[in-house]
Amino acid sequence: MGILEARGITKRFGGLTAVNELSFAVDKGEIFGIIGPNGSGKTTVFNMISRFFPITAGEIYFNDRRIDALPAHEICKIGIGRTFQVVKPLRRMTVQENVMAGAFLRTRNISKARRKAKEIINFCNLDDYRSRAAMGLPIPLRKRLEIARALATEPVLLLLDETCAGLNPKESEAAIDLIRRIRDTGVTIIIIEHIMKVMMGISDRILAINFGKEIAMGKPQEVANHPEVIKAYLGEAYA
Amino acid sequence: MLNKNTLMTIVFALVAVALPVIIKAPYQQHILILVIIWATIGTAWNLLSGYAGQVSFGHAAFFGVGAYSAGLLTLHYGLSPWWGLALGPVMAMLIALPIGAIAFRLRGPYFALATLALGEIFRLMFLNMTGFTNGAKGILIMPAITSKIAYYYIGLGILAATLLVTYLIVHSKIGYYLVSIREDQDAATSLGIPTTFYKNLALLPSALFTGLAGAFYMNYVTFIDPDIVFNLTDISIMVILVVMLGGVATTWGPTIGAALYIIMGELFRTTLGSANVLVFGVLVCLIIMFLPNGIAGELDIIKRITQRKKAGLSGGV
Amino acid sequence: MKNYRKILTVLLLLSFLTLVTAGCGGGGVSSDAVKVGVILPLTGSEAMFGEMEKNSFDMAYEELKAEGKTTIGDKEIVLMYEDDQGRQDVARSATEKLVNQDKVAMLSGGYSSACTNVIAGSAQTLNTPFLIVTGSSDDITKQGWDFVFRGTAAPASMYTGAFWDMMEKVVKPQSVAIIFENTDFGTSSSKGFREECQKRGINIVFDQAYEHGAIDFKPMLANLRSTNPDMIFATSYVMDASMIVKQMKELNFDTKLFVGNGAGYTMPEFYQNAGAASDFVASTSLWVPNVSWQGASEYYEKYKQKYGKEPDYHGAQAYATMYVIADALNRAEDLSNTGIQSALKDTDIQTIMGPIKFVDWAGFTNQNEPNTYVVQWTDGKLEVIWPEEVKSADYVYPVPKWSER
Amino acid sequence: MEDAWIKFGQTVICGILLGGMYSLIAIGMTLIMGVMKIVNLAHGALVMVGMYVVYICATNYGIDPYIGMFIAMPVLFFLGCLIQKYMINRLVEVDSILPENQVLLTVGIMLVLTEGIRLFFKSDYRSVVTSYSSDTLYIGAMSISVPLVIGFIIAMAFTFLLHMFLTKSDLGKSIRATAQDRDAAIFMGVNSSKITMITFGLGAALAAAGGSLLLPLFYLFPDVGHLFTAKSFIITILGGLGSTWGAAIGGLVIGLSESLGATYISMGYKDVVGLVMFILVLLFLPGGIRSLVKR
Repeated sequence: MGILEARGITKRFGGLTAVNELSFAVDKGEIFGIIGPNGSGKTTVFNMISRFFPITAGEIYFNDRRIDALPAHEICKIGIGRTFQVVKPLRRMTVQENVMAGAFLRTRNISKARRKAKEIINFCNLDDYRSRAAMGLPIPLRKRLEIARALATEPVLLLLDETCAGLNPKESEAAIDLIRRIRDTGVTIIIIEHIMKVMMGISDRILAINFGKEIAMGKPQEVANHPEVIKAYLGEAYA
Repeated sequence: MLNKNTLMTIVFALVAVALPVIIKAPYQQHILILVIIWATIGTAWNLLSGYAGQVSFGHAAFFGVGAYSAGLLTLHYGLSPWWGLALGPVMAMLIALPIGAIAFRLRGPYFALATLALGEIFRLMFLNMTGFTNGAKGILIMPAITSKIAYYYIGLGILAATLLVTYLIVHSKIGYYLVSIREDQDAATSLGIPTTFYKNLALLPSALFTGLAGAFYMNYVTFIDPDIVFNLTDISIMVILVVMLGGVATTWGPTIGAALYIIMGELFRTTLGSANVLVFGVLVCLIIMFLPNGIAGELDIIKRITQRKKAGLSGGV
Repeated sequence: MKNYRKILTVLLLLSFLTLVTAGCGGGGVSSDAVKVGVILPLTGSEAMFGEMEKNSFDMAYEELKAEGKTTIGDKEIVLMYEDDQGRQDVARSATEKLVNQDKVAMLSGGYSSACTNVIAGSAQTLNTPFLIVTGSSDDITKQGWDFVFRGTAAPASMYTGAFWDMMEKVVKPQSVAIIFENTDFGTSSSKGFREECQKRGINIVFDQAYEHGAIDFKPMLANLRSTNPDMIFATSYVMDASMIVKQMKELNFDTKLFVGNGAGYTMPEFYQNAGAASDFVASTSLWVPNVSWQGASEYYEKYKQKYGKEPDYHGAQAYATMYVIADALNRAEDLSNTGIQSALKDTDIQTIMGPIKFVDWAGFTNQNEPNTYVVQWTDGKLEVIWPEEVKSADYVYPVPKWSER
Repeated sequence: MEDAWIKFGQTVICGILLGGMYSLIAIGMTLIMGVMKIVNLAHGALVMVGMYVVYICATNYGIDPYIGMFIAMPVLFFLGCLIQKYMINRLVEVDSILPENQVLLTVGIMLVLTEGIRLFFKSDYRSVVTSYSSDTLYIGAMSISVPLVIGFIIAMAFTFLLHMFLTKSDLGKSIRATAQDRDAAIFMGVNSSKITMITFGLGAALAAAGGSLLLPLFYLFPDVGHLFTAKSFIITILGGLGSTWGAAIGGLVIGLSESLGATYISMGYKDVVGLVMFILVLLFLPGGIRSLVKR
């Protein structure tokens, strides 16, 4: 049985259907990738799982519990953490305070939260920046901060939205390493990525979508060679 | 564990307690009492708007309801207006609930506009419900205490309570959550923070202490009418100016701002003649353009630049 | 950018420190003066009246000086003006400053009822005599405050004294409509009128407050017209007053008599703005330039000449008040607060507002019994029509219909 | 029965005509709020300054208010540009904890304008009396003020012209692009600081026009602006941010509801009606009237 299961989830904005009857199940402990061209509805799927807006139709189950009617902040509480494609650091707070804000989900005690934050900052290799304000950090560090903050909420399932976008190969490498290490602690990960190469390297399974619909699903190699995926990514001529 | 901050606080407190002994002239004492009242409202506003980032343009509603609680007790039941210090904060919190329920559905400038409109609605209601509130005629009471020193220490107690409660809230988990909400509401939600709940957690004490200040104001100034205590420019906007002048999201900022605002206002009024409000307006523009986070806020930044030291907590916590 | 900020911060902090130290010093007080503190709105939206009253104070002071009445023994009377900005917390500060820092012998001024309330309350607790110029809320002289005196201003509910006499003898309305601005003056004066109507069994067919500053009164007026009252009693400030009568004209709304309650309906600006619509509008009044009291028209002419503007009763109040002050200070046995208080209590003086005496009556303390008049506009001139013995013209009642003018 | 209909008719006519004037003032604000996303509490003060310009023209040079309007508009356009360029635009560089500090800046500007005018003109009430100030048309027993009708027509004409300008001209299109997505507009080569400056100027000029149209039938004093600031907000939100026609219709709705409120509830509660509508719209129709049309 999967840790997260989506059954026929659909999202419409006015007349536009962003996600259309999508179904998938994520297994415990795996890294599950979602790929698709720009505007294919990837981030919308995340927003539906994390309840940033109500879903139009369908059902979402987390550990066999139906979660698509929970308020947004409850989602984090039950163990689903997320990051944002356009990073949203708490700008005027330091790196440590950012992570502490996450840690407070599981404790009310300040020193406990601080200790927890230190651990995670260390885990994410952010020690040198601990008392820097988030607004002054360069993009790669902000992305890492975003992950650290989500980790502080002690998620069972982590939703990572384009963690490697805009990073150079070396930074990408570091990010992938971090994601692997997170998985090794037992956290299940769903990752959205635009860059196929990144996804191929780390995903256990990949779901490819276009226009909000599933076009392929399976092992990375299978998906990469799927004609529909090639068509979606490279255009008709290459199909 | 006597660090610099606690030392500062102790010095501040000693000075505050000793002030009326040093300054004996009743006029100066009167100015000090006004400073205390504004510092209280400012500190209360700062919790909701400075820390939690929900900029309220309607704090006059809480202030006015607090003041009227005291006034109406006297008017209808002949009770001492001092009972208002108990009733005022409660009433202010009671009206804060529906105000929060309405305004917290909105964000940013829309929130600001909604609170502005709600504040005005309260003014017009109190103006028109003449049977209950005496309408524009206002309520006049005879003060039971005439000594300035008594008012000073009562006011100081209120301010100290406000500062203490605000400090405790801000330096707890709630404080971190409030600042998170201010910095990015979506990120806060993604961290499992029930934003509306925490906004209310900031609003209620904010309303409480503003109401308390209102009730105290009624006791001290002895006359209120709706156009005064529910005034948009003279209360709601002035409190924002006080905090912005002193320092947004800082512990002492509102108090510094209130002292500056009241003393400067008085000085301008007595020396500049009919140009006094004009000069004040020019000053407001200059402060916002060059000291956008207020004196205390900018001092922090300046200190950080000059010392190049890793300052502890940023942006308020 | 950063430099600016640093400099500004330092400057602000420095100025703050100087302010605090300067504030603690207290002003040097010269002892050869009798200081009279005058608190008026010199800025803010009421400044136009504050200005007029200040000018009138100065004018009266100069006249008194020429007569040698501003020197008492070897001490000179000095007027110290303070601005209350029309805000009552500022009025409180001004009172505190005048009494405690400048050590004034007595206080005067007070324009809006709100500010006057606060000044009066503080003056009473500070045991300093306070002579009110304009503030007219009934409550102020109903508190039993023995340091508070009101001479030139009538309690708001008493503006109608002469008018009730005329009502009984001439108008005899079956039904009246009441409209008023929802300010202190509007609310208290219409309350007085309403109670009087009920007592006399006059039917009130319409009774509504409005927020001042409206552009369009027609909806209210159209509504009012459908109740078809014999007479309308309105309390408004000057510009609302002219908007109301202008729009009544536009609506062709005929009524037998339109009576304003002092304030806006007697001011020069009312006629300037309302033009022909002001014709036959009657009003209660405390004073008009052509009233028969000695010095009234001279004051009017002199003020007009000196300041290039027409004064109204507010100016006359201030002018007369200055005479009352000088009179009391000259008679006072000593210039202590109680000395001035008892001198004020013994006042019996003729002014351009009529005789002034501070007596206790009908629940009031130290309240002059006001002389009130009914006036009516004819061709841009304000004529006294009641009481009959001081009238300058005959009343017109019922007034001609708009279509017949 | 007859009477009741006359009363109703009179109320509706007054409401619509007055609403037209409100619209013009509010369109200036909707433009500023729409493009710059700022809450401009100095808007009423700009209306007031415009009225004083017309007043000076009328009393010192005998220029008819409707012509004076064409002097006031460029003056206010210039003033608006200066305010935007040297004051509000500065705040972009300033790092403030609360973005609402720009609202406070507009409060400061309002104070400076109001008190500056008061220093020169005192608090005296002033009015421009023209030969046609109290001309009246009659439809049956209902009266219609002529200056109000002229004002209404001019206001609607301006609304139309502005709409054409925004939809047809290049500059207008740039303004609309900036309003929709500032970053995208900058990306596409729009000079955003120039656009915002022109927008603020335009908004100020329209405010002046609205004030000028009211002058023949209203009066003026330094605080007169307060009356208009709150109304413009309500209308702007009601009509939908940045929507010209939304503001026009919003103005009419507010005019009408105030009128009806004054007749059938009480004139003291007239303003409450507007404010309650404002909050209801904020809560239940966040896009304003525009969102109803563009479904």
